[in-house]
Amino acid sequence: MNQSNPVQASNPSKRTFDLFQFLYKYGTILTIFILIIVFAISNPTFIQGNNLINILRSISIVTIIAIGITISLSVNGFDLSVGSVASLSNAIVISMFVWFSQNTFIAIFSAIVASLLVGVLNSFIIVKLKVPDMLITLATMFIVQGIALTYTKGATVSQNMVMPDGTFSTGIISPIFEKIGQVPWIILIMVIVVVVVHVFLNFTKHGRYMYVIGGNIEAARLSGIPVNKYKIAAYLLSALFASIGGIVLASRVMTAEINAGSPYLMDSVAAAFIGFSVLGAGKPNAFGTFIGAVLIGILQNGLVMMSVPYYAMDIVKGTVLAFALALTYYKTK
Amino acid sequence: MNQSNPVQASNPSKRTFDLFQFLYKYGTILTIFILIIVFAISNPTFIQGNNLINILRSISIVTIIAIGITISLSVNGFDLSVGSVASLSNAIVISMFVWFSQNTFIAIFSAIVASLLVGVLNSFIIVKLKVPDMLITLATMFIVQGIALTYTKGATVSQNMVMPDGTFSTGIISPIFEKIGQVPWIILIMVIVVVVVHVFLNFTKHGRYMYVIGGNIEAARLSGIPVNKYKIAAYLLSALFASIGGIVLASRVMTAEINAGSPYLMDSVAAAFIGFSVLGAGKPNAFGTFIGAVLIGILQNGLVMMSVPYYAMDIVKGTVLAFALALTYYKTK
Amino acid sequence: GETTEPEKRKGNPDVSLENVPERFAGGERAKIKVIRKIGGDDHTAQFLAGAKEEGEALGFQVDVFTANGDTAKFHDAIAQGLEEDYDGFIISHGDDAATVNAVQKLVDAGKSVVTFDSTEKLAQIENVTLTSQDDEALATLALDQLIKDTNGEANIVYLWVDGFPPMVRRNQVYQEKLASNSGIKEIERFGVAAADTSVKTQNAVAAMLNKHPKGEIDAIFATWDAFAIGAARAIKEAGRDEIKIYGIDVSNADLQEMQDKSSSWKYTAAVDPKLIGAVDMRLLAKKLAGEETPATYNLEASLISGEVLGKSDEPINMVNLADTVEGWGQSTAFEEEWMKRLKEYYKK
Amino acid sequence: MIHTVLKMKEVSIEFPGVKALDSVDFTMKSGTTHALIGANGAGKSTLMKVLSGTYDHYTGEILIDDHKTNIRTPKEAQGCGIQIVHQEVDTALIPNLTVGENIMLSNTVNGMGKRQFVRWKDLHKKATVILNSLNIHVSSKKLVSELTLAEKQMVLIARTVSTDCKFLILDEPTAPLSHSETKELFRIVQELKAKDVGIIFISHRLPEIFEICDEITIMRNGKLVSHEFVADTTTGKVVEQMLGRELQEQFPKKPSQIGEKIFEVNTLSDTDKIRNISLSVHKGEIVGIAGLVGAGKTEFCKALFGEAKIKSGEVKLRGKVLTLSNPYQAVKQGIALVPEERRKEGILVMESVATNLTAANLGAFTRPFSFLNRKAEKQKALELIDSLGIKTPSEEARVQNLSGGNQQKIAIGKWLIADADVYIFDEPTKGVDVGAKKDIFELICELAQRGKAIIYASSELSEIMGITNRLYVLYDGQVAKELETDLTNEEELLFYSTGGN
Ligand SMILES: Nc1ncnc2c1ncn2[C@@H]1O[C@H](COP(=O)(O)OP(=O)(O)OP(=O)(O)O)[C@@H](O)[C@H]1O
Ligand SMILES: Nc1ncnc2c1ncn2[C@@H]1O[C@H](COP(=O)(O)OP(=O)(O)OP(=O)(O)O)[C@@H](O)[C@H]1O
Ligand SMILES: [Mg+2]
Ligand SMILES: [Mg+2]
Repeated sequence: MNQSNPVQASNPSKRTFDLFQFLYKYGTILTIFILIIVFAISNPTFIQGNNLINILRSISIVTIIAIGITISLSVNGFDLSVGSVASLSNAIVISMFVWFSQNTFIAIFSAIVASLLVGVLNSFIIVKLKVPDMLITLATMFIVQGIALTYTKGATVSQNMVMPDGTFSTGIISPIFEKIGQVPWIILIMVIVVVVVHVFLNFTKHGRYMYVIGGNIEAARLSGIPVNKYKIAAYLLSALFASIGGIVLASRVMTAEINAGSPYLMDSVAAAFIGFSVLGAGKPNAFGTFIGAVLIGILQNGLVMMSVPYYAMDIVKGTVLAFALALTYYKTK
Repeated sequence: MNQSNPVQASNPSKRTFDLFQFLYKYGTILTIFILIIVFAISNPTFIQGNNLINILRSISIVTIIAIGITISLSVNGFDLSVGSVASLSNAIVISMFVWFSQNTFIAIFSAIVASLLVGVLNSFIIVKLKVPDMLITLATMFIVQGIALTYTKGATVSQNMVMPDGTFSTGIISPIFEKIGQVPWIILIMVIVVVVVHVFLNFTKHGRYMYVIGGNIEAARLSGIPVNKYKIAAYLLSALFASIGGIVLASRVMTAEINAGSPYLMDSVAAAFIGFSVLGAGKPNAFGTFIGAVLIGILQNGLVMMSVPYYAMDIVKGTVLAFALALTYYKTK
Repeated sequence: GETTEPEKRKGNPDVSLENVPERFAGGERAKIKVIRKIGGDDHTAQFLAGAKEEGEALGFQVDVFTANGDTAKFHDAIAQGLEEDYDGFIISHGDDAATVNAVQKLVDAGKSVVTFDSTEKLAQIENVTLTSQDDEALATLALDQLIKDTNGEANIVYLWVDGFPPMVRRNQVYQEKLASNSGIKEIERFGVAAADTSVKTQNAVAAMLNKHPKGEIDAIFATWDAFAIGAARAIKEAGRDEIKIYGIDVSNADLQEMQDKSSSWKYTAAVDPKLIGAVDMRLLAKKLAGEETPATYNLEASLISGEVLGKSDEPINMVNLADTVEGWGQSTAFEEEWMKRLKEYYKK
Repeated sequence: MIHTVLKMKEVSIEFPGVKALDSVDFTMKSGTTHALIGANGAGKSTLMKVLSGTYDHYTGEILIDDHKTNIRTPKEAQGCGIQIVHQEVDTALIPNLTVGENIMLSNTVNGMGKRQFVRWKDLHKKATVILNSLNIHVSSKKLVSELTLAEKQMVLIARTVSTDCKFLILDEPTAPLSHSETKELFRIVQELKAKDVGIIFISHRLPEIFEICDEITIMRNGKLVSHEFVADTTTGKVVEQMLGRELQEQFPKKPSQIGEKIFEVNTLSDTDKIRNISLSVHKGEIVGIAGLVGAGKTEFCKALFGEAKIKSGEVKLRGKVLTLSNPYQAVKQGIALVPEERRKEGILVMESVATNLTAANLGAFTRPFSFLNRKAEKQKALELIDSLGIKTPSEEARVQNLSGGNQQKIAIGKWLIADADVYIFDEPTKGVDVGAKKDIFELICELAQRGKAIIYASSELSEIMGITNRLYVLYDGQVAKELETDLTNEEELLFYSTGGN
């Protein structure tokens, strides 16, 4: 609710300089550096190139999906359906190969088209029926999850699987497609997504319109910005990136597991929100989201290295998240 | 984001009378009636007393937790940690019986105290450090989940379980406690919670203050309302009801499974949000939340009864949710 | 509730129903509900498919439901099923104490019940058959192979998650083996149960491989196929094929992975989940027919070797695995003569 | 020069329960300044919102040079060269973007053509040029959320200046502006006028209107009352037409029953702006806080109310030192504040009139166990609506839909119930019409007569002179001078408030 404009409450006081202002801007990045140092001291392999690549690889899907959320946040919307869309996209792309023996282009194309349809549905209901976005994307989250499950009949799709009629599927996943989920491509895709969306949001007029709409929709409407078109675009983009996330996931695991995309929702939301304050942006932004994902990824990796029992990992993860947030938001008063 | 005051956008125009106004107010209730009729026609056992009791029993935990969310929404907050708190409360109450052979009173008391501590932590960070509630409760959600897991060492707690030292636990769960989760008590508890919170929010000074704070926190502060106290109270109450939800769950299943409370988050959020518009309240309200839970419960039960394949259930559930929302929010323009 | 007249369906009139138990001899069908607590994994899908297929072959109407891990929803479904006109229930993964009460109510109402991987306390209730896949055998098969391959000297990574009865049982075997083979040392452990378990495991194992350079890890024991496949992918990504994986459970995707000659997933011990569903359904049919059934039944485990799989020229999946692994998916346990006849009768 | 003629004919509009405009005609030429005045709720803002395309459900027509135009959306209005600076500035600004982006917004929206990329350097340079030409000293890279109200207002004016428009509507632009800022604005208005822009100017400050406007249109109760040349009318006549009656003396008789000293502030400093302020207020006395915009009046008022962090000094009521760490404590100890930014701080826009009126002292309307006594609440609300003359369809109406002046009455009304000892008013007449202003002054004097201590902060020197017994001039966060109102004049006040010594 009131996270939409965290900077609004800020009442920077000129005189007390700005430890706090500083922390607000650099808190997250500082936390990352502290974590890196702590982990590196406890285990030097942490900062080896290989491991850094591991970390980047592990956050790439989260980042791509979180970028979609960032775009929906930029128009002050919120898309809860991204996890399900990623699942759906994952299921479709794999099934296109396995069930229908299609080529890479068609497989990816179908997955993206299906995801965009979800985006169309979301934006139609939000824009035309004026249902609050968080509510309707909660509903479409269920719907899309159900569609993905029904499509795969609740089973994992993999090469050479047994079909309902007892025959075996014969399609194979193209080796080119397999590359997408491998280093360096998976990292490259993430970097391109982050850079493109960063440029889009900050340097094109469309990006600015989105921020304007997010900042004050009435004012945007009154300045003649086609508000609805941009809202629709935002939800389409959000679905698109969720879809790309699902495709990359598919390529990484080469199967379509049930609800494989849904766990990405929470981490992505966290990354996008942590990104708000990075470098004092005070609004959802692509670079910040990336930094947020890096923070989460480093934590995850470092904790495994330190052999923290998995059940305690949530405590540490949550605490560092809380710490970064407190550092970011704590104001003199 | 913009779900906080869905009614705000309404610009009811007198002349087109008010099919839409009517639907806004009664859409959810109408949907419920339609569903009941459809399910009853397809299977008469649906409206048998026993099945209605089943439905009420099945929604009781969701309702109790959703009531806590409703309270946090009333001050324009949002508590994502309720699911984890319910898990923690569940784990503590069962472990008190099983590991420490305590009596019912102590077991319940400990669970509630632990949950309230989470509430204190949440409200401290929100009120003092000014971290946006959705973000910090996301963090505490992880932390509390981790604490609950660590407390049970990631294992299920049940009577006669094997302890880490290889012996068997000897404590038993009191038969009185078992009653809580059984009809009629479980339904009674839900009804009492709904009625008490409804009266509290609508007919007492404190409830009014909470709504006022939710509407405009600055103006509320400058009217001399102790805003922070009420915010703290709201998060404590939210944790309290999550805790009660966890205790009722514990009594129903008589074990403490890992993350048992987390599936309740989504349903509870949905119930609370659906409740916004019930009878045209336009704000979070206890009765509406109950109606929201009833809608979800009826759907769930009816779909199982109609033998809808479990993987298609989400589609129907989501669609009806979307339909109720559209009915509720669709405005003449 | 009262039972309504079971719907009759015309079968093949050429097949006589002689010797078929009275319950089914008149062409009456039965209505069965399969309720499973856990969900979202391939084991669930296969199990449910097995039960449904077998039941429908016998002319039954089979409804399936999974609560996706939500215990209260699981109980809601049982309570609801009681109100409807089902004749029998297969209850899977009812591992909480409250399941005993719930099943007791079903039995009191005259329903037949077979359970799978549920709490052992159900044995108190008469006429309920408890089935399970033999977790001890599964763990023993995989671990013995690991010990044999490494001559009892190995540093291993243990992938395991607490909180689920089968996992608890597998862990018991593991602890015993660890105690009796001092050469086997656990150097890392990890495990989470989530919808993306395999990816989380993949990321975690990747981090471990970095922490422990070549030579420090000899093998991985994965108590669940979702762990094993994640580990296998991580090893492939890091090119550390000196490490061997020993797993439990199998799915079609797993077979794909294991068949790959470069895969480090060497062995997995498993029971065909589809077969479990089918056997449970047969047990239930026997109960409905009023025949004698055992109080417990353990489904036999097999050890699947990646090397053997790799030798096959055609791709192997859950069905044709039977050609490679003897006895896979072929159990005729409880498949009575009259069932075959009934299947014949209802064959389309 | 050939001027463009704008005509609105028989414009009517209705909202639930209110006929806001009733067949209103409005005519003006470009290159002139046209005042639109009327009491609070007369329909001025609504008429201008129709003209600028905010509403599409009006009846009547709009003609430009006798061509019928169809203005139903802001875009269409802008297409006709009509720009508006709204009364509530926050509704038009994007808080999370910079000043430069806000100023150049219409440019970015309409002026980029096929170009896709924003040229940041260019944008800030252009914005800076506009800011400089208006003498506004704000960095174009600052976030709008960090600006003061006056600065926000100037940014909005700068935005309209950045576009080429034929008609510029300024809805109470001077309300938050200081003297010098107002002068700047007038200079800009004159410049625009010279460029053949028609300016519609809404204000409750009659002297301003007589200073810069050529023509005047007066509205009352959603109807047109008169349209004439400013030169042909007088203040008195205008007021009479506005209110439908003659306005007697604007300021009521000042309270004279001044009692003992009850409220004292000693060398108060806060962490930000306020330094070493000492003052005292007696029972039944109205003490003015004068000072230019930005002198620290608002901060001082908030510090007394526990909203700002106090660094040193003490505040005493009846000799007892108060602890003021938050407004709740302040209220408990008998202090009430009517804040300056009423929409944000003074009223609960989403709540009903009754809820607003009782918000500060809801405890008085409860039964045991804090249960609300709705009947008593309603009765008291009706009483207040009546005695304050609040124009509202019912006590259940949302405050959001009331006009500015009525909102302000509600913000004051809630403290009447609370029964405090010290009342602090921060610019209570901002955006309030002369009739309502008089009601508010009467209210304040009545409070004083009941023995309350009153602090009245305002940058309107005439008001300070008219209503206070004694006053303090604030300059840069400090008290520059203490004066007896009867022994001083506006010139002296202005002298001290601009830093004279
Ligand atoms: N959106 C709306 N819904 C309902 N009533 C409205 C709405 N907008 C305006 N009104 C009503 O229309 C009338 C005219 O309001 P308007 O804002 O035009 O007054 P105004 O002349 O600008 O007053 P002020 O000087 O106080 O700003 C008021 O009674 C107001 O309550
Ligand atoms: N939100 C804000 N952000 C930055 N600076 C502010 C803000 N609010 C006030 N200030 C600064 O604090 C100083 C004191 O402002 P204050 O509002 O107390 O003055 P004032 O005398 O009440 O003027 P006004 O007539 O505008 O109310 C001013 O210099 C102003 O620029
Ligand atoms: Mg107005
Ligand atoms: Mg001020």
